[in-house]
Amino acid sequence: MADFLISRLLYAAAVLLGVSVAVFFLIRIGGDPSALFLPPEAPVEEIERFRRLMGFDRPLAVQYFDFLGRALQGDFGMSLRYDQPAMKLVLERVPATLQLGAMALLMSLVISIPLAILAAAKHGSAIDRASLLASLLGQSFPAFWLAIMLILLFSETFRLLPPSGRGTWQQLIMPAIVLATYSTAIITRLLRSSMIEVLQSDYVRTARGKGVKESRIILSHALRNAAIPTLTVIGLQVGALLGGAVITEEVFAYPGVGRLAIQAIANRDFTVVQAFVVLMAALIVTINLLVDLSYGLLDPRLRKGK
Amino acid sequence: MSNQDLQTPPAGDTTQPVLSVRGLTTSFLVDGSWRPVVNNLSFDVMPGETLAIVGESGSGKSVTSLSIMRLLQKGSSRIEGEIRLGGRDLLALPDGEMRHVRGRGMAMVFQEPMTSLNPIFTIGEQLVEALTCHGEMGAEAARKEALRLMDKVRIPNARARFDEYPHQFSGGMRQRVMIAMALAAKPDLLIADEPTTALDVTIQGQILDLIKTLQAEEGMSVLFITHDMGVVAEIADRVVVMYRGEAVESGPTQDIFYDGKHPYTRALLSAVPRLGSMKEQALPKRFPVVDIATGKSTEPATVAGTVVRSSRPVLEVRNLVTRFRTRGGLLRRSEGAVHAVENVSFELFQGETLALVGESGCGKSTTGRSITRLVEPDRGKVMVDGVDMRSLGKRALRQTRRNIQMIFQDPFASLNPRMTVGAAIAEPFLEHRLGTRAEARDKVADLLQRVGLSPDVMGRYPHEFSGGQRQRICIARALTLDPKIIVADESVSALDVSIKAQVCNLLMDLQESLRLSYLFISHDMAVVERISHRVAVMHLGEIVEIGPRAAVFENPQHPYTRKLMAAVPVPDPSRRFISRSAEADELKSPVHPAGYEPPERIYREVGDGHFVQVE
Amino acid sequence: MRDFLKRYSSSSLAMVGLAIVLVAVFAAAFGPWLVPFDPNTQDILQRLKPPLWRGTDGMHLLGTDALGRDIFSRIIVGARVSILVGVSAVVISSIVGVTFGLIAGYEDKYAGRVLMMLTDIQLAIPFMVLALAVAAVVGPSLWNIIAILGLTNWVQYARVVRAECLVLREREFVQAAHMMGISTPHILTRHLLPNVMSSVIVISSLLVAKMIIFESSLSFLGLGVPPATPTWGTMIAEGRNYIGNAWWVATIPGVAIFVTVMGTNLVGDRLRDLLDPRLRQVES
Amino acid sequence: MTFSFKRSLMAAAVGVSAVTLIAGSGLAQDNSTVVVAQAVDAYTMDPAKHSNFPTANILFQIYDGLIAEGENGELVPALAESWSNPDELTWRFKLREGVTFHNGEPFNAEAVKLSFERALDPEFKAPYFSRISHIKAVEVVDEYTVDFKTEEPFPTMLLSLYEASFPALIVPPAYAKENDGASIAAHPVGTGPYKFVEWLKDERVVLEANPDYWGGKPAIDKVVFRPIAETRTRIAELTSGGADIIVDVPPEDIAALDGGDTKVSTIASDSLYFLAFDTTRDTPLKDKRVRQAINYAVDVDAIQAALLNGMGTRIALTLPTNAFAYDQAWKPYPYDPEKAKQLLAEAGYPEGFEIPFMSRKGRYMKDSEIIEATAGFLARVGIKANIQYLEPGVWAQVSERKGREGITFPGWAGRDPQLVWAPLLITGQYQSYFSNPELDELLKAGASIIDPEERKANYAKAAEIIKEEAPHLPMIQPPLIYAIDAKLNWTPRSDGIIDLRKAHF
Repeated sequence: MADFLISRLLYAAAVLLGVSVAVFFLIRIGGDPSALFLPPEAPVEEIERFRRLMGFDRPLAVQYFDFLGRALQGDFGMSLRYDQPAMKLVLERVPATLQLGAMALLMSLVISIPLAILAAAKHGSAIDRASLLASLLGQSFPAFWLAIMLILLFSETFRLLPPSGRGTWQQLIMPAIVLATYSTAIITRLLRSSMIEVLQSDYVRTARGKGVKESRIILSHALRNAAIPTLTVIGLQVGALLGGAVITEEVFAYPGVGRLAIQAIANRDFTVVQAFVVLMAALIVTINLLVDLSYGLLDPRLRKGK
Repeated sequence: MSNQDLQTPPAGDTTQPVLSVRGLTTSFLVDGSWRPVVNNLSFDVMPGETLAIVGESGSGKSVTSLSIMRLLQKGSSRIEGEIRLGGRDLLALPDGEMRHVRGRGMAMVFQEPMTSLNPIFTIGEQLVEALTCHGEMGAEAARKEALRLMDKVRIPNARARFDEYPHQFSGGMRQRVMIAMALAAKPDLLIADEPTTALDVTIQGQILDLIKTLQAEEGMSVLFITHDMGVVAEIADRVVVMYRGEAVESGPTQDIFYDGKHPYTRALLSAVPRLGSMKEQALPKRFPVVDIATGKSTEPATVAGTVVRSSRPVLEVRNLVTRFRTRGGLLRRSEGAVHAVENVSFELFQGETLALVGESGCGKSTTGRSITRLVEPDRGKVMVDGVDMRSLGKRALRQTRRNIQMIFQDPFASLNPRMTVGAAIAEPFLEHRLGTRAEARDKVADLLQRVGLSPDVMGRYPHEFSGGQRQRICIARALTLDPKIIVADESVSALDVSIKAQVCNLLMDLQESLRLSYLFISHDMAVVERISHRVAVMHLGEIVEIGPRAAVFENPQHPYTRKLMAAVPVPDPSRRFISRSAEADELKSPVHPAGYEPPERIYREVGDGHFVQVE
Repeated sequence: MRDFLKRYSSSSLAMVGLAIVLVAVFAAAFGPWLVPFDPNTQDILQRLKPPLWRGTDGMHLLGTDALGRDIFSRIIVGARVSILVGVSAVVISSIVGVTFGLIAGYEDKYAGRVLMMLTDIQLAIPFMVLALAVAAVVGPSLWNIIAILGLTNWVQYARVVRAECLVLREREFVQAAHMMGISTPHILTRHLLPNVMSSVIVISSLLVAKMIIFESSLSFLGLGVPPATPTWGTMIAEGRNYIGNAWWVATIPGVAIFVTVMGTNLVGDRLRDLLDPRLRQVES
Repeated sequence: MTFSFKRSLMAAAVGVSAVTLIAGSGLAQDNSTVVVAQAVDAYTMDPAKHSNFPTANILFQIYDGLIAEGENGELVPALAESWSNPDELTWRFKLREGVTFHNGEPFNAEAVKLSFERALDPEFKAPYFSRISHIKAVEVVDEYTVDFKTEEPFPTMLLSLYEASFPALIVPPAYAKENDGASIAAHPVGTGPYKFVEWLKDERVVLEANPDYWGGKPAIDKVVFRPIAETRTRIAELTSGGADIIVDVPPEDIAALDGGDTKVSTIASDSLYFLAFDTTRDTPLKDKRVRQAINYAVDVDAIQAALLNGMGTRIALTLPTNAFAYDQAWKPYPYDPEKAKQLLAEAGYPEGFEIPFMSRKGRYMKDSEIIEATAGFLARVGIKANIQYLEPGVWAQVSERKGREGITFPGWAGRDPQLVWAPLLITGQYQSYFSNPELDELLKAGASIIDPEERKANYAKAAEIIKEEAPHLPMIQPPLIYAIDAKLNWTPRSDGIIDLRKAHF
């Protein structure tokens, strides 16, 4: 078990290193932010001076290893825009995004799991078809459009929900709905089809042959088995949720990392983009690792070290 | 044949049947229309009786069992007719009551022990569930009863294995669990749907004996579904023969075997290889072929002497070793190795068939793959027509492999579904630049004819052919490069008996005309007896006995060989009361810790070219 | 083929999807010759007019936008860009992903492991952020957007194709090909590729839908296709500020995206059910 | 729900208002709090460390400059009570006495000197260095008198100190040095009407009234700045009671927002919408007639009427109408497409030509619509303008290598020709894509004439050349449109700075 964990962690570290290389060079292809940071009338000499002061005039490889050396010690550099440590800025925003993501994931699961179970149990029925159609609808909305429509409806027209910001549970509802729509659709569909497949499996036939109650077959025999492929997708959805948060946070002016990232990209605030991407990558890699580990809990065949 | 004949119980027996099926018709919804797969089937199962339904794939025998259990998918299936269990009309029962009939009234053992147990629950939990799900037993009592059942089906060390998961059990052990589960609620009727098909022959024997023993102990009736006439002969009191969804014949087992009336029954029986039928016969012999329409049968012909022992062998294997390292942990250290092939040596002459026999996991397939270098062996020497296979580089290997070709087990997986059969057969010809496209066409046409197919099928795709036809196509493809040796890896095992006989005959025809050498890998002893000149028995990666076919079959020396021979079910109802031990002995494992070297083996020559490993 | 069509058409929802897709493809192909107005001709005196507005120059079926351009014409012509972006990006993704997947699935020693690590790296970077960063750097031209979308969405192909190859490679027809001395490139292209194509088609049909949404999202964030080529995404982005007083400007292109994406999804779903039901397992 | 509302009363207020919203009671507003919603969050709390207007809006409530803008746009004393020019190279300021910073540090000449020396230090990397770079030295004359020294006469010193308010805001010198400047960047301390409470990045900046403000305690107790990028969301926030002042309202929404619980407040801004033509490369734009033709071809009045609801101020030349030397008698080119076609034909382009049209998008209100409408007008005279929207970073890089091609929509602001024409038109200037030696001389002279009348005359001559040469298509001084809580009393300023000193309910 420990061996397995260590090798997975080493791999994760390698992936993170790859991510850091990718993001570092990618955002620098377009040049540095000196001209953007200074006001429009700043003369060229001024920009050059600033560039030298920031060290942007050095070869990229040198800058990368400088970055890597510092990053390994936890120093991701100073944000150009905020003049504060980049990682600190990102970490400050993480709780907000996690809260939003968790709320969205919770919504997804609360809706999709019972819906999928019902649809699979009544495969071919009206409920089943309705669930398919609903998840299809959920997959077909552009998130930002849904967000605008919700604001128009619930904030402007009915004045039921505050359209932006963070702090109260009401402010969490609309962004979470927008964020949850796609994952709910995906998870419902996937769990439904896995359930249907499992319900046709030999061991479910065995259980029926024993005379086990249908409800027990669905909730006990089928659900846990169907959860295994679904879990992978839920793991991937976490990444998608974090990605989707970028747009959602922007529309609802929600102070999370996604919004920080968008602005950092627009402002060429390298250090913040780097800190953000590396942190997100670490989060995604960790979640996938946890998903891998949890397979063992669900599926005894995958338990290691026995 | 009228239904009346089928329903009549044995004369003088006035007891009520346990199961009575009348006019059963089961249809499936296919692309919007109902297509019947079982048609107007009627039969009875009497108390304490074993009724076998026998038929080849697609005959509707499994659908029959699932119809009786009402386990078919609702919505896409339709069951008509009457099914009475102990007098109750099952088709009229509401779902809730039917649930209680399943398990208590009748129980079922399925074909696939590997997938029929829920992988995420322990064996104990699944047994306990079978005991408690009808609400008659508490958890503690159920646990005790489950352990008793595990003992009853002879699962060794039941208490310790109670909390293990299915994947920690072998196939045979899982099937014992399935049987224990079926026995849980003491059903009147046990339906066993091909319960031994997926198992090795020695395990099959154990399971059959277990079912017989338990039937005697519990006094239940058994509805046994199988395609194997050998198994039928061993277990059934009466037989129903099914063909394309209909019962074509039924009657007591003896009558069916010795006095089968329907041509299909006779075709089925004539195609069944009978172990021991080749006594005093030195050369391979073709199978008799029965025409199902007319019932006429052709006399089998012996294969002419093809073996050329004068020149050097076309294939020489010396001390071949193939191990699969199991890796784990940090830096993927080697933790141990599966000793799949251990110190295997033999030779194969032109025109000769050498059979490699043994049970699953014994290393016979890996031996075939190591010789062709589909798997890289660790040690040893493989000489193909004087060329050392193991010394070859990639390019030279491609050339040398023209001499040695393979035919695989699964005819459905052996052909690229996206390639016409013509293209598949021509591909090696063109790839090796042996001629123009026109020449390739001619070659393909010629080969198709040789394997008994029309050259017109060239443009068709594999899914348009039956399993037997596909295997013929595979044989044609293997012949494209004019090989000297063909490694036939379980090439006929997946085929229905009647088809199996034809393909075997084809192989023998080709050997006669093309002087081919076969390395015939099979677990099917009866086929091996017919087709081979020499036989090598493998066990745990090693050859334990090798010699001329007649010598090995008629005078087996190694204990393992004897056990193997004894386990083969023979289609001879007169032998059915010979019982083997129902005790379980599981196969030993060929997995050893890293660094393990097996002891030196010594072989003793017990007859002319007949060698036995000294224990 | 006929049999396939028959099975396809047995689902009425799938037929609705097909009809939607055909209409969209038709609009994309012949749009410029169908529209009542030039999609870029402005008349700022007739701006923000509601649907069915009878203007000086004729009927504006779906109204006009902030610059007085005919929305119906722009929607029709926008279909061309949306579908071009969706299809081209999918073609790029599939080529990259299938190549990676084939190689990684066939040769899982070194090249395969490196490629799989690349997919993990790609997966670990939130897509939107990656796309934004690249779009910000290379500038938002039509082909840049296509390239960005194409090069950031290949992972699913690589994973599925690899998984299938790992299985196929052990299948007997591939082993037989080895035995017959078929070269590796031929095994990859003749034996493995055709057998993963049904998965590729299924993923592609579902990914086209996603790409249309992605394109509109990039447009929304101001990094979409430049003007003069109307896209549904930019139409929403430009119209969103008028939604309070001219709802149609942003709502209609939103509905267009929604309907098209749903149609594509319906078709993709049906294809998956028919061609490759196992693929449910790998959806992400 | 594990998160808490604690710490800030504001959060509670928002929560309460949200709850009451659910109850359907409509607007429920705490009368002592003003919430301002603008597009972006503050960059920093250090006034000299940014070049960003929304940040300035926040810091302007905390800090004072020496000079401020009066109600009618005139320059009035703030921390400086009066000023004079002892010589051409010296500006002398008499400072207000008895003012202290929020942390108790005294405001005096030393504070002024050190504030400027801090921002002028190259190592400090002040983004707006260029605005104050003319100041060569700040000298303490006595406790409440300072001298600003320049190397050349510097007539726009007052504008520079006021308008460039960012690095010219006065910081407490001792505190500004704390933690190498990190303290002031996180927790600002000034002399202004509001004291800093907290800054939750991308969420809100909270300020509270400074009871000891030298100009008197402000009427509003608490000010909150919230960053909301989406225009729609800002409007929704105002209408649902979550904000009291929102910026950048689209003209189309004025009708809906002006009335009931909300009202609209607009003013013509100092900024300028105009097209600039690249005459440095060999394109048709090198020809004066082509540039004039473009001036004739675009119906700016129609654009203003349609896209800006007629708001804003039409400009005749690229200079705000309230700028120094702007002459109301100046007239723009009239809309005359026939004349434009004729000029194009004369210049040798009877069939028109293709030309790039570069801009950013979303940088200014309605910029993309105006650009596309303009391209529409150009298309009518045969000029095919290929619009390219550049992402801000790319725009900056393109600008840095003087790479703006064809027609551009750069946007500019400044209330003096020296601040507008000099950088945009003098040959070789970073922002200039035009060259005319005669104009160069006039503009350079204007930079150092102290006498206002003489300066005006000088710029009048320059204006003639600019009109004739048409290096730009001057368009509009766009309006600043705010929507506010109907009960709030607050007036916007033309420079776009939000000043809450006099706001009250």
